[in-house]
Amino acid sequence: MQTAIQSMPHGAAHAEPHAEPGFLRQYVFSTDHKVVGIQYGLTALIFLLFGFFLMLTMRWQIAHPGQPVPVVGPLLEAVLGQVAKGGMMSPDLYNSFGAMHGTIMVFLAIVPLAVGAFGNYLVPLQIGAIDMAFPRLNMTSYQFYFLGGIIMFASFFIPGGAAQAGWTSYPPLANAIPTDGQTFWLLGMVFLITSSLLGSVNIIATIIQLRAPGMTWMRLPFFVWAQFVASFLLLLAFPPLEAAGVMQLMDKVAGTSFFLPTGLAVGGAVGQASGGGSPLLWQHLFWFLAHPEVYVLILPALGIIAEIIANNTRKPLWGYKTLVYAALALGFISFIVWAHHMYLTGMGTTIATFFQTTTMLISVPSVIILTCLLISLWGGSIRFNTPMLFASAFLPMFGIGGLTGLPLGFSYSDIHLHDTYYVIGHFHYVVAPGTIFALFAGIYFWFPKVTGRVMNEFWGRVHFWGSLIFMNVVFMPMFVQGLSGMLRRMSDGGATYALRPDVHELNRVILWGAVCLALAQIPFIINFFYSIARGPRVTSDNPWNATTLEWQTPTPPGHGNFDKPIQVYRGPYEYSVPGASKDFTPQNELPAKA
Amino acid sequence: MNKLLGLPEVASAHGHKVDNFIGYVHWLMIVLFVGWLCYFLYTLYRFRQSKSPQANYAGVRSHFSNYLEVGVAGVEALLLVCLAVPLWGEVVGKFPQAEEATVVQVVGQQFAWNFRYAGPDGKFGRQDMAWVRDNNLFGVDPNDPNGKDDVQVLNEFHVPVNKPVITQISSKDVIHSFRIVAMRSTQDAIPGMRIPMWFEPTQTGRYQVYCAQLCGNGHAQMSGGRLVVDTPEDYAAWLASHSGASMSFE
Amino acid sequence: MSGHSPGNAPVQIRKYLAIFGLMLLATLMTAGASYIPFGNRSINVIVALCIAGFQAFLVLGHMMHLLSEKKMIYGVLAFTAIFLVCMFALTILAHHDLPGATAD
Amino acid sequence: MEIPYTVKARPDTGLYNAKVGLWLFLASEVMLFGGLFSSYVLLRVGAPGGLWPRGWLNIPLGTLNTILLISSSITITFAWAALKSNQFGRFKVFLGTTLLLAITFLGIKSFEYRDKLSHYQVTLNSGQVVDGHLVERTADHLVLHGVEADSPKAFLDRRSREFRQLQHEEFKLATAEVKKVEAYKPRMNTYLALYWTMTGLHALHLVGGILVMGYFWGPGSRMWHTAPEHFTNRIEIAGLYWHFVDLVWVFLFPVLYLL
Ligand code: HEA
Ligand code: HEA
Ligand code: CUA
Ligand SMILES: [Cu+2]
Repeated sequence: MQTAIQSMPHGAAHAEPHAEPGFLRQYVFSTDHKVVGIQYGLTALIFLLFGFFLMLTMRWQIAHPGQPVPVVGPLLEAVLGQVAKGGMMSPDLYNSFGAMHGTIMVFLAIVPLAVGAFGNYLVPLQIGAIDMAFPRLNMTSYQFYFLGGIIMFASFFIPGGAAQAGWTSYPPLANAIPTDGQTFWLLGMVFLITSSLLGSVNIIATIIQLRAPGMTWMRLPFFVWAQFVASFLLLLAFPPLEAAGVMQLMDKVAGTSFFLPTGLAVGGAVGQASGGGSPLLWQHLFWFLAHPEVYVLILPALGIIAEIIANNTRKPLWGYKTLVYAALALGFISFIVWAHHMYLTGMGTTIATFFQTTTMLISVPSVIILTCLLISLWGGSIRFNTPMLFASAFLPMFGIGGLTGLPLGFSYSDIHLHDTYYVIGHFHYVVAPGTIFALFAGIYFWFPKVTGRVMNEFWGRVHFWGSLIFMNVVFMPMFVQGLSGMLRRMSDGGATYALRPDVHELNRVILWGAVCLALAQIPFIINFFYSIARGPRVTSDNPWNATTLEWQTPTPPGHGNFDKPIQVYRGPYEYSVPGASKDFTPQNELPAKA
Repeated sequence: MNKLLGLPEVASAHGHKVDNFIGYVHWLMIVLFVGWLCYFLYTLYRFRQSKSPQANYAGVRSHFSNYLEVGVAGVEALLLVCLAVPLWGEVVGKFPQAEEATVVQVVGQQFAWNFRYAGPDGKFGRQDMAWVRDNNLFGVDPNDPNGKDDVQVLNEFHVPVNKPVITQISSKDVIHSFRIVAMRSTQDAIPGMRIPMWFEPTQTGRYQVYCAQLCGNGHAQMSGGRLVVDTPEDYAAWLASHSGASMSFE
Repeated sequence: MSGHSPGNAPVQIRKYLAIFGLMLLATLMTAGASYIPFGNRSINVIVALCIAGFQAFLVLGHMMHLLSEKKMIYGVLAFTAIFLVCMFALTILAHHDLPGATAD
Repeated sequence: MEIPYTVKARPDTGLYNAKVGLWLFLASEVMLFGGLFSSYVLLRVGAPGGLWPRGWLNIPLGTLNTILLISSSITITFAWAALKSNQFGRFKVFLGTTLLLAITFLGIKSFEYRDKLSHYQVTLNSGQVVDGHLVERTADHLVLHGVEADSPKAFLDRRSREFRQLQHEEFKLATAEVKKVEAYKPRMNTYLALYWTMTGLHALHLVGGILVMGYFWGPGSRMWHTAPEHFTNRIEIAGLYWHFVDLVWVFLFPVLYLL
């Protein structure tokens, strides 16, 4: 329904092209996909930093249980009061921070950055469209996202603080905690989900409908395919969680028992519940989303990496079609593996066999994608600029993350590894040195197009090496901890369990790794803002000598994107074509003999 | 390999199978990773711009990678079909007979574990959800004579060595996860459900029970649970000394 | 048809009236069937769901013109249907496949 | 600069933008209600003792509402057909009728909701249970019009012969005798929780539809004079959405009212 209204062309604004739109119209309530993309990007980067800050505080606390957190501790006490008494994080606060770190990173930082920012900005450009199919809807989806973010952020300051039941929000715990944080979380999620749904409708419709003449499906850059699949995952996997969110909200505010079984005996509200519900139902609905969601985190990242590798090896991607089919297969299978997060909730042989099989199946397209990317390097002429550094580091980092998914994917080994730091290590390798590296690569790569200026190469390299080294210092020890049995979500860092002391000692190593990782971000942040204002201007619209359409626009692209009508003649990665005059042939360049 | 991975001590019959399996999977991972990494680093080195100024449009022509992919999938399938599935079937499917095992009911609560034994008569008192109260976690019918000699203990529970143990796991309030690392056994404790799990301890000793599922602000402190594996004689003595000491419910 | 309408096919009012009639009939039938004791409640459930399925077919196929829709839409809906079925089937199966099921 | 294919179909896909968008949106709606329906199935199958309320809702009213919604679905099709054959007046009449039908549906629905809110089940200290509508409530007594039984189980299947044989009368209950008073709110049991949540969410969809159709009927209809084809497309889209709302109800009705 929404769609119908929003599809109204924003005619009025364009009718008289000379009237400059006001500041608000241009930057805040803009319907231009590029502005919306930038809004998404900046908001998400701030959340990314905030999510990291939460985790730094937590890491400090668990490396030094029972001691006040320096610098941040007193601040927390001043702002949040009792929960940070004496500058120490109480378990409640630890749980809040943990739950919100997960939520913020996934729903407010990475997805908005990968799909909201990169997708919004690049998809119309890369397919040769003048804007998204539904520009007003696009603006609305950012606004929903922003509101959701505000609600999540505000929940830190309500009495009792933010949600404490993990990003997974398993009931009955989520209901049993007698504060309103969970209610805020659920409300925030409803907004975020709505935003994602609107956004993905828009991206899919844009890709289907607005491809420029000649831009056939098999000429789409891989990035566009990745966005296409990711948007489908959002579109179809999120609604069940929205339904579940509404039900949990009812449990919380209307006293129903969708997820509360008969015979609960927790003090307070839950004890009054009528019962008859099922806690596992929530888990199914949650993971029905959350597994596809992790591929939403990784697919756009793979898309970015593919673009950058093709550009910087100066040769076509190897096995483009295979890549596309693998991405589609990945998307499809990701809907039927979700219960591998639930092996130990009590699962019989039949269902466990089913989910193990699908989990192993899904690793095959991942391996295929990675193999194609690796083989693409062979025979190239590799240019090691900052984007390429991040892109190449992505490959082994994702490899570690993906491979450690295998022992988790077998229910038998999951007995020992479930809910340990091994899991934390597994998925951080895919999302942190994986997706975040891809996003960094993307930022360095497309920065000249967006701002018309270039980021500093030297500081980019400093940022790269710092991040690469310290990401590994942070996450590699987690496998050791996990194998030795150390559990996640421990507000004391596992001190009450009989772990080997050296394993325990690793908490300090991780802490210092994380601190250094934070320091390594400073050159990036300064470089980023400095370059926006003062960076050297690009001399060409296509500084990387790239082939895809976004580089065939003015820099930065104006409203409407292209100067001239676009006609596409060839595939996306025509680099080093034998016999061509230069080593790249843009997609819209007229064929030599017409 | 298991040493290398730093897996903790194991004291149950199937425990080393879990460890070995983890070992096999890690072999696969390491071989793949090292292979890929060597190829990757070599490529980056060999095809850097200064050394290879002209890229090759066609790239790799051989189909080696297809064999590789099929190989990976094959090994995964092998692990799955030959090990993971049957072994899981052993853990969750092939339960020992209740008569030949020590049967213990487990109920998690914030933030401790409760254990209940049938007592000398070998019969649990009748239980029903409707009886569950704050002071009657197992929902035992107070009028059933079978329940009179039941044993109920908090946090520390005993079992005899070399005899299968069946634990019936549930929870009173929120989801916990009953995990004994040394037994390589984990099962979520979910309110409203009673899920069986079994293992066979092969060494006497005291082992820590972990709570592996976030269950509130005391989750990290829910570490007081102990499994004590006794010799059969010690176990019998222990059970007798606790018989009938179950709580009274008014 | 006249100037304004892009008019691919003339809108068939008669057809819609027929569908309307069928829909009403089906509604009355479901309501009616629920009063009939078939002996087993699950038969009632099956009958009701079959009638609802028929109504869904009418609404989707004819009123929403799915029967003559474009390939793209079929694709989207086919995937939706598959995932929906998976969600139903697997959650319910999972609830009935617990450890120890094969024990005794 | 106009976004292409807002009015005319794109040749290779054969669709205009809004139609693609709407079907995508409907796909996600299918998953949304699918999530709720699968919860329904799961909770019902897993209900303790297989006990599930039956006949708690007013079937004639439900049937009436179903008919209203089906009719509104037809009238919006006619509204669209009217635009297709260039009859703006007829369009106004049919869309207006659709709106009226939709509002009547909501009116009846809210009457049913009100009825549930004034419906109580009272457990007495003696174990007797009285179930009925509240007539009066003061500090020291309650007056209910309804039926009485030994256990709430007697009220579970209200289409059974046993239940229909119960005498309806007025009960005056002293507050001192009363152990528990419970209205037919979502919290009472899983069935009511599902009923309120599912129909509530469905009603919200109706409200959204009414707002949009109201706009197209009123101020939005000016567009007919400037961009008739575009306007016709919008009505088609609104119709698709509205049929979907109807479709959901076609399942909700038997599932909640009849089974
Ligand atoms: C982007 C995110 C992402 C990705 C891509 C994946 C990918 C995979 N995940 Fe992961 N996973 C998460 C995010 C992700 N996961 C998160 C967030 C959780 C925890 C949630 C929570 O509990 O809070 C989780 C948890 C999780 C579990 C549950 C563990 C538990 O709780 O006990 C399981 C179990 O099966 C699993 C399996 C897998 C598998 C088999 C893959 C496979 O798809 C991986 C396939 C990939 C490969 C096999 C790699 C191939 C590599 C190469 C070819 C490259 C080599 C290259 C060089 C060396 C240069 N994951
Ligand atoms: C996409 C998801 C994502 C990402 C990126 C991260 C990133 C990180 N995570 Fe997170 N994490 C989760 C998702 C994520 N995490 C989830 C879902 C959980 C489970 C929660 C739960 O238990 O419920 C979790 C839990 C979790 C734990 C376990 C806590 C516990 O169980 O008790 C730990 C412990 O160390 C941790 C650490 C880190 C670290 C050190 C990073 C670092 O990699 C962070 C790196 C960040 C940066 C390097 C910031 C860069 C920012 C900028 C450069 C900003 C620039 C700004 C401008 C230009 C304006 N995470
Ligand atoms: Cu109990 Cu964690
Ligand atoms: Cu997963």
